Amino acid sequence: MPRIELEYFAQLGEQAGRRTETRETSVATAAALYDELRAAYGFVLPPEQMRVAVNAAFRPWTQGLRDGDHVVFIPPVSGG
Amino acid sequence: MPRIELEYFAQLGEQAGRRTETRETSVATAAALYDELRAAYGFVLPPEQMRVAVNAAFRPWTQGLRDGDHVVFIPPVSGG
Amino acid sequence: MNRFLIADAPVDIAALREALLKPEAGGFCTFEGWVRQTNEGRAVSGIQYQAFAPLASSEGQTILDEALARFEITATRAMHRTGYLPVGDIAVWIGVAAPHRDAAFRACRYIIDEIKTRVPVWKREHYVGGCAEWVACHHVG
Amino acid sequence: MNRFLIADAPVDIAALREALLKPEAGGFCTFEGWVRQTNEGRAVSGIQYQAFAPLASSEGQTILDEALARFEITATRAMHRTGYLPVGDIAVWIGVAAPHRDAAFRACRYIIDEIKTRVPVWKREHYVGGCAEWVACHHVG
Repeated sequence: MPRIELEYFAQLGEQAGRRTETRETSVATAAALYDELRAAYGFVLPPEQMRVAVNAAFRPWTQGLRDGDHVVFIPPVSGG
Repeated sequence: MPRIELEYFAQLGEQAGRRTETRETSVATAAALYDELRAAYGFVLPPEQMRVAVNAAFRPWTQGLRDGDHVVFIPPVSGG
Repeated sequence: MNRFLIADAPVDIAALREALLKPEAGGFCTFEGWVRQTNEGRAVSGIQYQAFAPLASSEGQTILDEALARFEITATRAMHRTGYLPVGDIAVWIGVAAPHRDAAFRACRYIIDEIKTRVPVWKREHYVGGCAEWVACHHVG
Repeated sequence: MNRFLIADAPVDIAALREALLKPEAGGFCTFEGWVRQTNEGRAVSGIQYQAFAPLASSEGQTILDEALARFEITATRAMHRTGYLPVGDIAVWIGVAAPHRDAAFRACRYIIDEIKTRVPVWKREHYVGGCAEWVACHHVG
């Protein structure tokens, strides 16, 4: 199975109880991966309030995932 | 006759050929004083493009003048 | 050189400003975001900023490039801090130099507004008394 | 203490900024006017600023007071130079601290716009090649 590098920020890091993770998964898209993680960690935020980055670039939720991809789900930002 | 302390700025200083002047005059108002100075020095600017300050405060053109008053005619400003 | 800096320690603001001094610029506008002592009525002791640094830097750079394309400006730089900042510290700095002031103001405002909605930085407010929480106050499009 | 300074020598801008650091302020906007190397296509070597200092200072102070009354800001200061300034020097500096950025930007813009129309300061541009002339570019109401 493909191995995905995950990094969690802000409340996602608290809810997952970790900042990084290497996860083996058979899901095909970023959207499906987030669904899998919501089931695993109980993430509160719905995907329509978030964005997704693959290999440090914003991508659509339909983005396919490959072995070794680095994926970050982006909660609403609050910098500035 | 009342003696008025005059101070000239920007192009008025150039046209008058001096920066300050003590002038004896019998004119009753700031407006009349400016007319007198225009006749003396050929000031180009019409009063409607200017303001007048008496004793370092903006005043109306109808302001009366007293002995010892300090008068400045204010050309269009260009600071900032 | 990336003109949008993600910094985990205090930055020399004077050096950022120096880099924007161009003889063709007549107006210079800056915005600084400071850690405030209260937020929505609660006493704040400090704020922890977390950034997804590579994307924050590239998205910030994209925002600066957009400002250069949209407004008649000469140069712009920006900086966002990460880590724990006490009240009064500079969390964000933006500088814009332009031939005329209107473009400098408008571009500076554009950049901070876009940073607040698009750059992946999150703040966790620490309150006087000990508790802390992640803030989710900006809308993400 | 007058918060609008007419200065015949360079001013420590960092000290002006320090005076505005208030823990209740979260946004800080500055505007600086620099001597530009060209104006309307002519190469400028420097600008001489002349002020009617007592009125410039009091009118500047009035403008700052208006900004404090009109906008939700915490504190503001400003400085205008007099004398001969070479290209790149700071002619005017304005700083505004506010709880939120919108008021900081709007007040800063208000202050520079009012300075340019109301404060008795005049500039004489010196051009490369030797000639110089008084500029009468702002309308006076």
